[in-house]
Amino acid sequence: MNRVEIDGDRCKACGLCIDACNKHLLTLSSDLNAKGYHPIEIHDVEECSACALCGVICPEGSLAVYKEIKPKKGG
Amino acid sequence: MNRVEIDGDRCKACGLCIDACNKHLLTLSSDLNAKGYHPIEIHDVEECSACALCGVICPEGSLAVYKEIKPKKGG
Amino acid sequence: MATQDVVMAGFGGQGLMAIGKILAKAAMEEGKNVTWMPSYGPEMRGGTANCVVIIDDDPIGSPVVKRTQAAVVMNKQSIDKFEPTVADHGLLVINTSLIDRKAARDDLKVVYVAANEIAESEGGAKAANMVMLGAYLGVTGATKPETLEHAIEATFAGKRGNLGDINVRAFRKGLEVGLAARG
Amino acid sequence: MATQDVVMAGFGGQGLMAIGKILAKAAMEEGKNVTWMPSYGPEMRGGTANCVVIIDDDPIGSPVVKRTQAAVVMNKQSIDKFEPTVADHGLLVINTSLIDRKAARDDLKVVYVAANEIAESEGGAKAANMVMLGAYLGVTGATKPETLEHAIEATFAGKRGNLGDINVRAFRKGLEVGLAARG
Amino acid sequence: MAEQVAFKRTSVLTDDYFHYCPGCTHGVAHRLVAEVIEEMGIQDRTIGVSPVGCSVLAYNYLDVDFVEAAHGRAPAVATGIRRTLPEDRYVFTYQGDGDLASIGMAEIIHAANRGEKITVIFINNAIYGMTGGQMAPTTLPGMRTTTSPNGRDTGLCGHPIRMCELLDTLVEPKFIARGSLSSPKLILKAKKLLRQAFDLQHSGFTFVELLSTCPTGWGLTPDNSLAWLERNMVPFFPMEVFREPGKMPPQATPYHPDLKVRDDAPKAEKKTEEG
Amino acid sequence: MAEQVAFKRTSVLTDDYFHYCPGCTHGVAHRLVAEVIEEMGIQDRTIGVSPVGCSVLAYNYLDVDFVEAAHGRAPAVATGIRRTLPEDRYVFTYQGDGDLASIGMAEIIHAANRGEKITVIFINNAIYGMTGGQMAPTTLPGMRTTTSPNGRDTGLCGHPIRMCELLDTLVEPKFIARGSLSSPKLILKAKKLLRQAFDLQHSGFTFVELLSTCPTGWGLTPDNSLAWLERNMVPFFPMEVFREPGKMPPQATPYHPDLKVRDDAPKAEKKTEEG
Amino acid sequence: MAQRRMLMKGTEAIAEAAIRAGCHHFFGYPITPQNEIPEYMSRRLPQVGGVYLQAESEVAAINMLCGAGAAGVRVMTSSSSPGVALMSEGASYMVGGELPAVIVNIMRGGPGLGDIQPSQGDYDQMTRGFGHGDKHFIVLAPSTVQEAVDMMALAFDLADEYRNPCVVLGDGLIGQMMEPVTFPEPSERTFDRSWAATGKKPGQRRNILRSLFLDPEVLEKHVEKLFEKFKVMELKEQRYEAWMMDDAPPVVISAYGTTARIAKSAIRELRAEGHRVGLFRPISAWPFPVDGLATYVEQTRLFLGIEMSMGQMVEDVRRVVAGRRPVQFWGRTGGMVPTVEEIVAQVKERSAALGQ
Amino acid sequence: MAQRRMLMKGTEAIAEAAIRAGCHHFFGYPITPQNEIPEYMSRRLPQVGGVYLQAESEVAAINMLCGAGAAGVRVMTSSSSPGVALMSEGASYMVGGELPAVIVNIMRGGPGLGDIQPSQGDYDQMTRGFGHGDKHFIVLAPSTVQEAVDMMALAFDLADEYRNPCVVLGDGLIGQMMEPVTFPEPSERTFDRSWAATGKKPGQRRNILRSLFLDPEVLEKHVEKLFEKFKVMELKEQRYEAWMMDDAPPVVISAYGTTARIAKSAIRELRAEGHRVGLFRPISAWPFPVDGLATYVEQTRLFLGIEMSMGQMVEDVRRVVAGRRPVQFWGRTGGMVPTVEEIVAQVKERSAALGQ
Ligand SMILES: Cc1ncc(C[n+]2csc(CCOP(=O)(O)OP(=O)(O)O)c2C)c(N)n1
Ligand SMILES: Cc1ncc(C[n+]2csc(CCOP(=O)(O)OP(=O)(O)O)c2C)c(N)n1
Ligand code: SF4
Ligand code: SF4
Ligand code: SF4
Ligand code: SF4
Ligand code: SF4
Ligand code: SF4
Ligand SMILES: [Mg+2]
Ligand SMILES: [Mg+2]
Repeated sequence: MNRVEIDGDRCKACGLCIDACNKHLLTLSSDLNAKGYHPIEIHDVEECSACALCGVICPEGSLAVYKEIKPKKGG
Repeated sequence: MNRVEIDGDRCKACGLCIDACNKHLLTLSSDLNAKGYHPIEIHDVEECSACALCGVICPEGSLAVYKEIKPKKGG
Repeated sequence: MATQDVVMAGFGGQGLMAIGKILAKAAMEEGKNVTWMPSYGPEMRGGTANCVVIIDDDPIGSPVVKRTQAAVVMNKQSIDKFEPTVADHGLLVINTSLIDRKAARDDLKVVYVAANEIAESEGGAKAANMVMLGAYLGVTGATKPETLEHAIEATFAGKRGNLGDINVRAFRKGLEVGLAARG
Repeated sequence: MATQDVVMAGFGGQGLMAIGKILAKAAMEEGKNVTWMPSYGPEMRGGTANCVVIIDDDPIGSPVVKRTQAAVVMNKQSIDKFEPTVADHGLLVINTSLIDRKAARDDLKVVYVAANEIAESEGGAKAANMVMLGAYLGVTGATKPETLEHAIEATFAGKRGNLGDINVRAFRKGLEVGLAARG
Repeated sequence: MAEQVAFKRTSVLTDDYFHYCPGCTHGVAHRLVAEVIEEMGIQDRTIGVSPVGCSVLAYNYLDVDFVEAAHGRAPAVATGIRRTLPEDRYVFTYQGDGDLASIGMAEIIHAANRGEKITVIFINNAIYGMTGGQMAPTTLPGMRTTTSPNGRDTGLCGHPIRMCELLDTLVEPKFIARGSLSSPKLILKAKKLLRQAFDLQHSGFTFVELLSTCPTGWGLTPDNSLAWLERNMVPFFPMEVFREPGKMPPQATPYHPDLKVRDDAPKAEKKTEEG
Repeated sequence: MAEQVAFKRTSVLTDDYFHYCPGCTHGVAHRLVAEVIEEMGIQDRTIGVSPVGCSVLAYNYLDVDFVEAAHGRAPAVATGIRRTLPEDRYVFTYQGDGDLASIGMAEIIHAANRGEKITVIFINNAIYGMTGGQMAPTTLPGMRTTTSPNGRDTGLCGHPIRMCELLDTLVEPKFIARGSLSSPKLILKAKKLLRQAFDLQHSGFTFVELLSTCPTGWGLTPDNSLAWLERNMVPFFPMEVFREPGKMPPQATPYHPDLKVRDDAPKAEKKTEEG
Repeated sequence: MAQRRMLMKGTEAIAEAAIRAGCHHFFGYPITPQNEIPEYMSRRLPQVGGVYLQAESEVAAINMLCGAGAAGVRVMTSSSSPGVALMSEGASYMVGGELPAVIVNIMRGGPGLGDIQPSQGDYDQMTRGFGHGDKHFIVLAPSTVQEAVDMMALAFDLADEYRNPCVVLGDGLIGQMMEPVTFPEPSERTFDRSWAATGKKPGQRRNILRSLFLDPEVLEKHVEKLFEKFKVMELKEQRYEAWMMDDAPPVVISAYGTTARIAKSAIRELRAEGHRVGLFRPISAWPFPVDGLATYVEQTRLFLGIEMSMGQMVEDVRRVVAGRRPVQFWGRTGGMVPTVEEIVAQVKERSAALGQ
Repeated sequence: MAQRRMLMKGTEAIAEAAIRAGCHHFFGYPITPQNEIPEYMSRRLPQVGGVYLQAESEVAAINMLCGAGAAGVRVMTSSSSPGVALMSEGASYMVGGELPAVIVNIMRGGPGLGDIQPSQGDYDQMTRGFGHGDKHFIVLAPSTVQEAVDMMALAFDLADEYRNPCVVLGDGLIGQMMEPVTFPEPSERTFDRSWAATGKKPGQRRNILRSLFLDPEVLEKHVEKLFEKFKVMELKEQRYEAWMMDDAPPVVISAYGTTARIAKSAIRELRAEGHRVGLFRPISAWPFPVDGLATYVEQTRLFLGIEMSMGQMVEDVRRVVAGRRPVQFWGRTGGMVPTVEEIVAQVKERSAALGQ
């Protein structure tokens, strides 16, 4: 399964990653982080394509994206 | 007759008017002016066409050019 | 009541500066000498900002004071920073909506106000600062409530919508809390 | 000979600065203390420029002097300006090629040198300054002529043509005039 | 489970949290610069010059040696560094539009004109972010700022300055391009521009302008800021590669070979006066 | 004998003798400016701003009110005058290439960009005349000066800057042209450019560059200087009218009309920090 | 209406006061902590038919002042420490060219980029080394917002009277603080402007405004003429406040600007505890109130300079006291503001050492 | 060969001495009367593998110095009064960032454009107000060309030792004068450069050179650290010459730079006529040689400051003499040079008034 790692304390809840994700997997959580922001969280992570658009647009560098390496099909 | 008025004390003997005059009427004189330059002088003034090129190029504004108004020919 | 001084502190954006100005303005209208002095921490936006308001019958010397008679705090950082600097037996007004701890000192008069919730109930969480101002005024009586309401109205006059109303209502709610706490 | 000082003055371009430097250099080679101080009038090019050279066995104080022991003048403006500032019974070296008047003071030792003509006869009117330098040296003996010739040669070493030669010859001609005037 | 990194914070960024406002694309620009430095493996040979502007603290985030410049003077500071350190070093400035296009106009033009072997990263957000949203030379016509409260009046203060176009009239620059930070796609493109600039740095002056947002100064939400940038800034500040190898100015070499002033010319006495 | 004036010294020049070196075309430029002022009958409504450079004493020769600027800052000084005096006044600066294109680069670009209603007369003689012939930003490649003793090395200090071309990237200027003072014909043409600039001054920023000689700094005789100018400067600094009515930049209006930042945008708290 | 009390920030009050003093031209460049001045000007000046123009830099701003000053209008700029440093050359030109203008400096912590907190680190820069050559500027240092307001009109009058730029020197505190102010009625004074460059009237002498005098004898005369003015300023424009000085207190604090207010609070506390302490507050930093201070030297046992700097004005105090009494110094720097408590403690400690 | 005497202009000797002191980087902008320095550098530096770069302005030049200083090389600029004024901001940044460099100022007549004749009108600018904020610069003032030569090596050493820019302050006379000089052997001193920004070595701490410290407590600490250095300078770097002072002359002239030489000639004349007069010549204008001067105060009856200015250094003399003795002043300004005759006359007149 692909994976998005969120550094919640860096997140400033700007919401740019929300718009960037074509799969609409990201939302602001109701938690408050140390700086007083509601950091981003991911839901339905199994739908993540690891396209990394969220990571690319995040101004805080709060996101890391990992892609599962599927065992190669025969041939 | 056309006429060129030379303000000898302004002249710095740069010689630019000499080159500018197509009729080659201007030369440096052997006099010394107050600033220690040999000011320009005109010879064969009767050949002057009053083209004013000398006046136009003179950086010191030392020259004035007057054109004789010939009585109009009949007609 | 020779001198009144108070520090009002919270995140940038919570409107602490604004209520400080309103308080100062009201006191001025009552003929007092006042100073309003802002201070922004070295941090960027989101950091803590505060202002000190001094009200006096006499000309005011220092516009900055190390120990204030009162502190109005609207976030965690501010209570941590300003609780210790309140003068002995002074006043601490705490916004419980955003601060989840009690006062640590026991010499202080402490007023707990759920400012955000109260403001929201009056039509706008943005008016939480007015609730705090009301609470402060209720306890201290630094100015007459009417003067202060006037000052609020003047501040929002000409602004779009019924902001003035909402803010006055929020202020009044806070005032009630303050008056009650005054005992 | 404790101190020698001289002002050398003329139009910019006549090479007064250069002969001042050569004199200073020669004196330095003889182990003296020297200063060479240029001064350009407020006028633009074509205006008068001058330099003051001081030669001393002791460390030199002021590099500028109001009254010099000698003046070497190469144009009209310069004689007008510097004749009055020569010290009593001092020396005035006049370039008669460009100055058509005599010295006005009668306490001075005056040397008249047709510097331009002499220089021209030696192969270059540009060396008129060297003639003047020679004349000055002839009268004063400020340095040994040999040291000075060396200094001239060193100055023109590496320059195109036989400029060094011409200048030395011009200098020698001037020297003769000076020695003769010394009497 | 085997996995590969699709995107990760580069190690050339320090662990410090950015001090920028939420949604400000300064952070994106920082990251791109850091990624390029990492990819090129030049962290130990890179010296950054920080400006005065919101990015004044850039040295807190980019983990390379840094020198802080006075407001607008980063290109001069970078020149001082470039001209003294060994040639294998990389020197870059990172400047805002107030810093570079207003007070620092002379310094940027002359550094470009001299062909300083540096990379200039120009963050154009059409406003003075740090000082509270005043008008910048790049502020758009009609745009309100704290010192153009009725919108920039071109009748009084002219149109925005386009720095790429201005620098493109000079002979020396080797790379001039404008990109934008307003979408993931454009961000990836912007990174390519930065990489190209750094790659060409040792051949001459390289310049990358990045259109950037200032949600705070603009009074817009972060997402609206991106949209506003694309709608309003891009038309006036077109994204183009103005200069790159193979795209050099035609006017580079038209001078006459016989340029030497002749030695035998009658030299006037050296000038002595001035005001 | 009846006669008519073919050429006469304009009365807008004072009687003072120029302090310029023999053959220096600063004198020609002065005269042209004076003639234009005379022709337009604006002597009592004209304020000149003199630079620091050989022409620092321009106020001695041009018989109009004058303000002296610090080196390079004439456009700023002219701005101060222009923005305070009644609109019917004419304000011009007269600046050398060191003054305008080196130290004064920021001021000239910004005055042009703001569209200051002034006329800038730019005397480009490719050298610092007044201070004794040092390299200017406009010094030609290979040209020797007292600070480029082996000739300008473009590898070290780049190519000359072309000011007209640079300013022509800006939206506001209404007139930009380059002429030359190297022959009577070109002098007459130069005067036309000056006249056009003054005529257009009240519509916006106007700029006339005049290629000029510096016999002293170049180490050439006056006549050789004219020839040298035409042979070496003109190819690099082409004589052109870059901008005039009917020849305005295509890029003047491409911005999107919807520029106003929305009032209802969530305003972040006013910024408070800076470096 | 001019008499109504209004609650205003120091910066905005300064701007409004300038406009009411007839200054309708502002050229400046943003810098914290004085941005409210240009921002206010950008809103207000168009309303009164004036001109707000954001310069491309402080260098350009001061030169725009040259132009506007030369054209004969009231004009001002404002900035903060590093920005003011960039104005050095232009300011010297203005003195040389005898051009009036008002320059406001709201000081911040230095040197270099420093920080944006209040400071008094530019006393030396403004009173001594602001630009090159022989020259002076009147430097006025307000202590309250009301005083700042009153000072703006005075500053423009002084600039016009002496045809010399005049500096108003505030610290970040006075810039950011709000206080009630009333605006004075505009003064009726008028000034000769026939020297201005506005276009040569036919038949009249031209006006040339310049500082270049290539002949040193002429330049010397010019400088001597300027110094005639400076001498008059030194005679007529010394300003100060002596506070709590009537009972000849043994300890006198010298402080200016906001620091002086803090000192006042400290003195109140000290007096409440029985310590006799007074305050000497220069209002004009240049000309330093030499004569005023001199009258207090004999009666005083100890002078204590307090500044938001490492000790700059205290050198002027030392100059006047001239060794007759000890002059000590205590200050905070880098944007730190002295507190009442600290001053009280300093005074007590030092009085104790004095054997009081 | 280093020992050969050469006849050199002050400006060129300064340039050559800098190169021999290991300064291979020069950034500057032409201005009279110091153009021979950049011109010389443009010829010589390429020969030694160094870099001469003409900056676009003095503002750019000082910031290039920042960069080169930060990169850890010996670097200098030179200029004259108005050009130096433009360096104010950058100079303050260099102090704040602790960046070494040498700044040469060959002063000319001011204020404003003034003229290009010799002057000492920038004493205040260089010793007090050169830029904003709390800061100092060591300022060395040579009196002979040889001393200027020796001072260049010293200036670079001081700059490196204290990591602070160092100023060499000359007047137009010393710049234009030719005198014989010998160049000293280059010193063997080496300085730590590990703080320079040359590229972060793997595993090592980075180097960040800056003057911004947004937290005022941190900035205050930083400034206090700088002032530790300044205190050491005040202890160790006071330099002066006391000339003809052994017989405790009643009249002491204080003068620096070329003016001091002219004073020496005058003193020789005066002594020849039986007037006992001595000279106190500060070699370091900052730190002013307070301790040296103090030792002469008691024995002296009259101090006479002489400067090519309207009286700037004399204020420092007054500060030290502190009212114990009269301190008078006489000077020329605007590019006028005092003559021996004038000084002699001044001294005679004033001694007479003293009842000598
Ligand atoms: C000499 C000087 N002038 C002015 C300032 C104040 N100042 C700090 S940052 C800044 C402008 C910042 O705008 P920009 O360069 O566009 O950067 P941004 O904050 O938008 O990224 C100004 C004017 C200063 N620090 N120094
Ligand atoms: C701030 C400052 N820097 C430098 C100078 C010295 N300076 C006077 S004129 C000049 C350059 C003149 O060159 P340019 O502008 O080309 O005019 P030109 O003499 O060639 O006509 C310089 C550098 C100065 N007066 N002020
Ligand atoms: S990697 Fe792509 S799909 Fe996954 S959360 Fe990020 S933007 Fe959405
Ligand atoms: S883009 Fe980054 S900072 Fe913004 S909400 Fe997403 S994770 Fe948070
Ligand atoms: S007017 Fe023409 S023809 Fe006559 S002298 Fe002049 S250039 Fe020659
Ligand atoms: S052009 Fe003018 S200055 Fe030159 S030689 Fe002719 S008259 Fe004389
Ligand atoms: S003010 Fe603007 S540029 Fe600065 S950090 Fe905030 S959003 Fe970014
Ligand atoms: S130096 Fe050059 S520009 Fe200056 S007056 Fe002489 S020739 Fe003309
Ligand atoms: Mg910006
Ligand atoms: Mg030029």
